Amino acid sequence: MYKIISNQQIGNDFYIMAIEGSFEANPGQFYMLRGIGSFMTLSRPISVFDVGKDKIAFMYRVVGEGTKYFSKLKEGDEITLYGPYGNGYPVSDYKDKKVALIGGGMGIAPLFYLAKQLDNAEIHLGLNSRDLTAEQKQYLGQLYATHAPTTIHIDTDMSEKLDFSKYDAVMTCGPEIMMYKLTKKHENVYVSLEKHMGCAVGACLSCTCDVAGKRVKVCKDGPVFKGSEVSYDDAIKLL
Amino acid sequence: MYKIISNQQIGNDFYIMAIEGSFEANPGQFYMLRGIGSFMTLSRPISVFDVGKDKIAFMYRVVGEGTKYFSKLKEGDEITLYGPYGNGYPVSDYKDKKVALIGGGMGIAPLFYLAKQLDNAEIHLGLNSRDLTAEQKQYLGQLYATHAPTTIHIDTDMSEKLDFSKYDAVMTCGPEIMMYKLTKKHENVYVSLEKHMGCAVGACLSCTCDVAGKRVKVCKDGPVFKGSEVSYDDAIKLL
Amino acid sequence: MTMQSNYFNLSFKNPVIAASGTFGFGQEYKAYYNPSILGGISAKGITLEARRGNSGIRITETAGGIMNSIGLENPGVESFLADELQQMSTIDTVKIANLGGSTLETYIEGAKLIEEHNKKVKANASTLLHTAVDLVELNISCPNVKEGGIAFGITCEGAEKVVREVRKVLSVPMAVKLSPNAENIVNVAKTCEYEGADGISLINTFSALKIDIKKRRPVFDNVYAGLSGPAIKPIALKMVREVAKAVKVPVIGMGGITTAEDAIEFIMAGAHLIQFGTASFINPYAGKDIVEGIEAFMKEENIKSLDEIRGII
Amino acid sequence: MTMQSNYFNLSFKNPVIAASGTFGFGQEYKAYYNPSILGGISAKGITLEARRGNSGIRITETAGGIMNSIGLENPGVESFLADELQQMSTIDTVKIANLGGSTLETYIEGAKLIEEHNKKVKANASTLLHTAVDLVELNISCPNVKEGGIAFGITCEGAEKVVREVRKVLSVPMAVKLSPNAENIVNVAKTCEYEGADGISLINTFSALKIDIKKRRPVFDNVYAGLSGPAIKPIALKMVREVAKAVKVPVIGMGGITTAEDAIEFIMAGAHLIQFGTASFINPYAGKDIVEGIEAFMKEENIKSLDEIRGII
Ligand SMILES: Cc1cc2nc3c(=O)[nH]c(=O)nc-3n(C[C@H](O)[C@H](O)[C@H](O)COP(=O)(O)OP(=O)(O)OC[C@H]3O[C@@H](n4cnc5c(N)ncnc54)[C@H](O)[C@@H]3O)c2cc1C
Ligand SMILES: Cc1cc2nc3c(=O)[nH]c(=O)nc-3n(C[C@H](O)[C@H](O)[C@H](O)COP(=O)(O)OP(=O)(O)OC[C@H]3O[C@@H](n4cnc5c(N)ncnc54)[C@H](O)[C@@H]3O)c2cc1C
Ligand SMILES: Cc1cc2nc3c(=O)[nH]c(=O)nc-3n(C[C@H](O)[C@H](O)[C@H](O)COP(=O)(O)O)c2cc1C
Ligand SMILES: Cc1cc2nc3c(=O)[nH]c(=O)nc-3n(C[C@H](O)[C@H](O)[C@H](O)COP(=O)(O)O)c2cc1C
Ligand code: FES
Ligand code: FES
Repeated sequence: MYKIISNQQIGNDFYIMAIEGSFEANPGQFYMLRGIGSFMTLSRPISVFDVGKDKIAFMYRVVGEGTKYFSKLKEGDEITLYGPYGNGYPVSDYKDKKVALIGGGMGIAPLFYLAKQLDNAEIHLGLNSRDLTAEQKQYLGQLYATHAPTTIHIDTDMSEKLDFSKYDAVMTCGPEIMMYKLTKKHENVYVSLEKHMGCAVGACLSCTCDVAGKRVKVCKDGPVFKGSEVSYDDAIKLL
Repeated sequence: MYKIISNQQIGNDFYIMAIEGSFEANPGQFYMLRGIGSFMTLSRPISVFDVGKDKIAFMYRVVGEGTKYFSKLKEGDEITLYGPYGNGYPVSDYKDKKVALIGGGMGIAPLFYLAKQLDNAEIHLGLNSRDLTAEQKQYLGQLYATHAPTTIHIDTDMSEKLDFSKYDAVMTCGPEIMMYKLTKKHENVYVSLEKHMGCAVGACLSCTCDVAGKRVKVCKDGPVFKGSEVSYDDAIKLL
Repeated sequence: MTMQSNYFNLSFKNPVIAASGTFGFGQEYKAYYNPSILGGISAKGITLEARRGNSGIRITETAGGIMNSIGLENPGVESFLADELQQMSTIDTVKIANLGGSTLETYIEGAKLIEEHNKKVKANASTLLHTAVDLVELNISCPNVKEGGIAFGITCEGAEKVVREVRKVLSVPMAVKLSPNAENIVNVAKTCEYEGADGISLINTFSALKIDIKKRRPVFDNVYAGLSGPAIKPIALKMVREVAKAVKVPVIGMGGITTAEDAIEFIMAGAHLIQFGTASFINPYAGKDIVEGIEAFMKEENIKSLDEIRGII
Repeated sequence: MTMQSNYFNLSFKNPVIAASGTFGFGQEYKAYYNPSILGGISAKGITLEARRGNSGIRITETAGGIMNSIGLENPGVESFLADELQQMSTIDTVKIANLGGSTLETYIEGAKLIEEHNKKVKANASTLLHTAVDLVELNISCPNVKEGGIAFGITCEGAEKVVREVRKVLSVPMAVKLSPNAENIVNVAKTCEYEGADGISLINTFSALKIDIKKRRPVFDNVYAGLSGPAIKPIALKMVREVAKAVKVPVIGMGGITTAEDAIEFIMAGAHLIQFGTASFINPYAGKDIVEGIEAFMKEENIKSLDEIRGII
C-alpha cells in the first residue's frame, strides 16, 4: 500500500494521481492499480505517466467503476499497486534520434515520461473537443512542452497531418484504428496495445494477440510492439 | 453520503466516529452504516452514541470486515448511513426516576446518550481487561461521567454487584447472558437486543424473536424491549 | 415513451417488482418512497400454516452477496389474505402472493384458499376483504426449509406434479418461481409452461455454505442458506436468457439486480418483468432508483417501449 | 505440526495448489514468491491440438468475481510435454496437467500422449525430457469452448464415457475436474469415482452472462463466459461438502478461495487439497499468503495435522 500525494482533476474525466514511494520504470511500462482491499477483483492497468524521486504519477480517465473509484481518492489515502509490468518503448535505440510521439485520447499518458527520456522528440497530442476545455488543453500542452515541442490536434486524423519522412521513428499510443493508420505511414512505428487484463504477468492469457506471426501476451511481451508486426484484426474490422 | 468529522481510536479496537449532519434520534435507536458504494452488501447496525447540533457520533468496536473498514476512515471521508431505526429506551417514563444504566463490552455505546436524557441516572460500565488499558478505561469513565455518576467494573458480573432495590428501572445493553441475569434482578429492566440485520425496516425477517409471546422484529419493534418479556432461548442455552 | 405493459391480463405500470421476502408486505420501505411507483410487489412467501422460521443467525454478508436462512417465517395463508393483503390495498400496484409449501397437499390447500378468497372478493361477498391476489408466484425453490418446497423445483418430475395439481384448483394467474439449483432449469421451465403456468419467475437463491472456522461450525443452524445479490447476477442473467428463449409465457427475471443498468441487462436477455431483492438492503431507495433509471435510459437511448430491446441478446 | 499429506501416491508439502489457467506454467508469479512453496501447480489447460482461444474481450470484473472467456488457448499436449512441463521441473512441487478435449477421441489421444511421455521419462528413455506429469486433472468442465469439454461434465452419462475411456489408457493418477453446471454434481462425482477416477476436483467456473447495454451485445464474443472468484465461494463450498461426503477418493476443493481462512473453510467442508485461482489476480502473493496463513491458523488453534479439522462440518 502506498500513500497518495495528490489526485488532481485536469479535465472533465482526466486526472493525474501522484503516489509516494520509490519506483523504477521505463516509458511505456504500466502498473496494476487497485483499491478497497479485495472488493475489486481485477486491478486496473495504467501506464506510467511520470516517475520522480520518491514518487510516481499516473494519468487516467474515468470510464467505469474502477477509475471512478480512483478519482475519489484524496491526498493521504492509500492505494495498492503492482508493477512495473511489460516492456516499454525502445528508448535506448532512439535516444538521440528524431522521434514523433503521437497520442490519441488517453493514449497521451505514456508520452510524457517517454519524451523526458528522449533527446529529440516531438509530441503530438490528439484530443477531441468533448473531453477538455480550451484552457485544459492549453494546460496539458504546456505540461508536455516541458520535455519536447508539443502540438495539440483537435479531432483530426494525425496520420494525414504530419510529414513522416522527417522522423526516425514514431511512438504512439491511442485508439487501435489510429495506430493502425500510423503503421502504414512509417517503417518504425511503435504502438502500445490495450487489452483487458487479469494477471499482468503472462499467467492467464487474457491479453494474447498475434504479433510477427506468433501468439504474444500484451502484458508481458508488450504492451509496446513494433506496429508493422501487429495483426490489426480488430482495428481492420472497424475500417 | 455524510462527511466524517473525526474517527478517534479510544482503545485497542474501540473507536468513536463523528459525522456531520443534522440528525434526530432517541437513545437506544440505531443507524445502518455502510461504505464503499455497493461493494458491501449489508449495512452495519450501530447504536447512537451521541447526537449534537449538526453531528452524530457512534462508538464501535472492530470485529470483522465491515467495522474494520469503518476504522480506516479519516476526517473528510464520506460514509453512508440510514436511520434512525427502531425504538429506543423509554426515556420519558423515567425522565426523573432513578435509573441504573448497565453496559457490558460494546453495549456501553448507547448509554452515553441515554444518560444525557435522564436526570437521575447512574452508569455502570462493564469492561473486560483485554480490550482497554487502564488509562483508556479512565478516559471512558470520565467521558461518561459528564452525564451521570459512573463506575467501571472489570470482568465482574454486575448482576451480583449492585443493590437493585434502589432503582426504578434498569436499562442495559450487552451480552445476552448479562441482560438475562439482570432481568431476574429487577422488575423494570429494559434490554437492547442484537441480531444480524438485513433491511432494518421490518421487511426481511432476519431479526425476529419472541417477546411477550409474539413474534417481533428487533429492528422495528426493538431493539429495546422489556427484559422480562424477552424469550432468552439463546442466552439460556449458554447457561 | 412508456414503461407500461400487460402480462397475465394485468397492467404493470413498469417492469420493476419488489422480490418476495425482501420487501415485507409492501409497507416497510414507505419512509423511502411510495411503493405505488412500483410495477408490482411480491409479498413475503406464505405457506398454508404459519411458520416461525429458522433458528440462529438468519443473514450474513458474502463477497458481493448475502446469504439468508429465514426459513419462510410467515403468518400462514389465511392470515395473509385477511390481514397483510388487505393492508396492501392502499398500494396501487400489482399484488403478488408468493406461495410455498412442504407437501403437495399444502400447496394445493394454500392455492385453494387463495382461489376462494379471490372468488369472494370478485363476488363482493365479503365486505371486509376487498383486495384480491393479482398473481400467484408459486415458490418451488426456497432452499431454506427442510421439508420441501425446493424439492419440487429441482427436477421436472417435481415441478410437473405440483404445477399440475395447483393449476387444477387455481384460476388466478400463476407464475412459477424456479431455483438455480434445478438440475436443468430450462427443462423445468418448459415443464411448468406445459403444465399450465402463466409465467416463469427466476431465480430464487442458490443453496450455499459459510463456515465459522473459529467456532468450527456452519454460520447457519440449517447448515446451508440461500445466496443472493450482485454476486449471482451473471449466473442469473444467463439462466434468464436461456429460459426466455425456451418458453413462450412471460418471464420474470431476477438475481442480483441493484441498478437500472442491471434491470436492462435482464430485459435485453429476454425478461418481461424484473424483480429486485437484496438491492433494498444495499440501498433502501433501490426500487425507486431502478424505475427512474430505466426511464432515464429509455430517454437517453430514445427507446419508446421496452419491447424494442427485450430479448435482443 | 505439519501441512504435509499424501494423496494419489504423491507427497504434497501443503494442501495449496495453484488452479489451472490462472498460474500459467508455474513461472509467471516468480517475481512475487518461489512457486516451490506451493503444494502443487495445475498448469494451464491443454488439449490435443494447440488452440488460439476465443476472440474479443477475455476477462472482465463482476461483483465479487470475474468472468473469463479464454477458450483454452494452449500450445497442445505434445508441445506442453516437451516444453512447458520441462521448464516446470525447476519447481519443487506436484506438477499437474489439466487435460481438456472436444471429443472423446481427443481426450483419449491427449491422455495417451501423457501416458507415453511418463513411461519414457520413467524408463529414462529420453534424455532431454526428464519431467513427468505427477497428476492429470481431467477437465470436463470448461464452459468456454463451444465444441465440448463441459458437455462431458453436465451429465453422468457424459462423465461416465470419458472417464472410463481415458482411464483405460492412463495409469497416471487422475482427478476429474467437475463443473458447477452439472445437473447433479454429486452424482457426476460418484460416477467418476466408479469409473476409476483417483480424485475429484471442483469447481470449475459457472457459465454466466454479462451484457453491454450501450452496445446492446454480450460483453464476450462467445456470449457466455465463466464466473469465478469470491462471489461463487459459498456455492462452491456447499458443492465441495456434498461431494466430499459422497465419495471416498480425495477431493480438491476450489472456487473463490482468496485467503487462508477460505482455504480452511474448504478443508473443514471435506477438501483434502485446495486450489486458488482468481485470488492471484486480486493479490499476486495469494499463494504464499494462503500457505503461511494456514500454518499460522494451525499454530494459533494448536492443530497438529489438517486431518483434525478435515470434513468436520
Ligand atoms: C497497458 C495498458 C495501459 C493503460 N494505460 C492507461 C492510462 O495510462 N490511463 C488510462 O486512463 N487508461 C489506461 N489504460 C486503460 C485502463 O486500463 C482502463 O480504462 C481501465 O481499466 C478501465 O477500468 P474501469 O473499471 O474504470 O472501467 P470498466 O469498463 O468498468 O472496467 C471493467 C473491466 O474491464 C477492464 N477494462 C475496461 N476498459 C479497458 C481498457 N481500455 N483497457 C484495459 N482494460 C479495460 C477493466 O480493467 C475492468 O477489469 C491502459 C490499459 C492498458 C492495457
Ligand atoms: C441494534 C444494534 C446496535 C448495535 N450497536 C453497536 C454499537 O453501537 N457499536 C458496535 O460496535 N456494535 C454495535 N452493534 C453490533 C454491530 O452491528 C456488529 O459488530 C457489526 O455489524 C459487525 O460487522 P463486521 O462486518 O465488522 O463483522 P462481521 O462478523 O464480519 O460481519 C458479518 C455480518 O454479520 C453481521 N454481524 C456480525 N456481528 C453482529 C452483531 N453482533 N450484531 C449484528 N450483526 C452482526 C454484520 O452486520 C455483517 O452483516 C449493534 C448491533 C445491533 C443489532
Ligand atoms: C431475506 C430474503 C428472504 C427471501 N424470501 C423469499 C421468499 O419468501 N419467497 C421467495 O420466493 N423468495 C424469497 N427470497 C428470494 C428472493 O425473492 C430472490 O429470488 C433472490 O433473493 C434473488 O434476487 P436478489 O439477488 O435480487 O435478492 C428471499 C431472499 C432474501 C434475501
Ligand atoms: C482466466 C482463467 C482461466 C482458466 N482456465 C482454466 C483451464 O484452462 N482449465 C481448467 O480446468 N480451469 C480453468 N479455470 C478455472 C479455474 O481453474 C478454477 O476452477 C475456477 O476459476 C474457480 O476457482 P477460483 O474462484 O479460485 O478462480 C480458469 C479460470 C480463470 C479465471
Ligand atoms: S493479463 Fe494475464 S496473460 Fe496478460
Ligand atoms: S432486519 Fe429486516 S426485518 Fe429486521
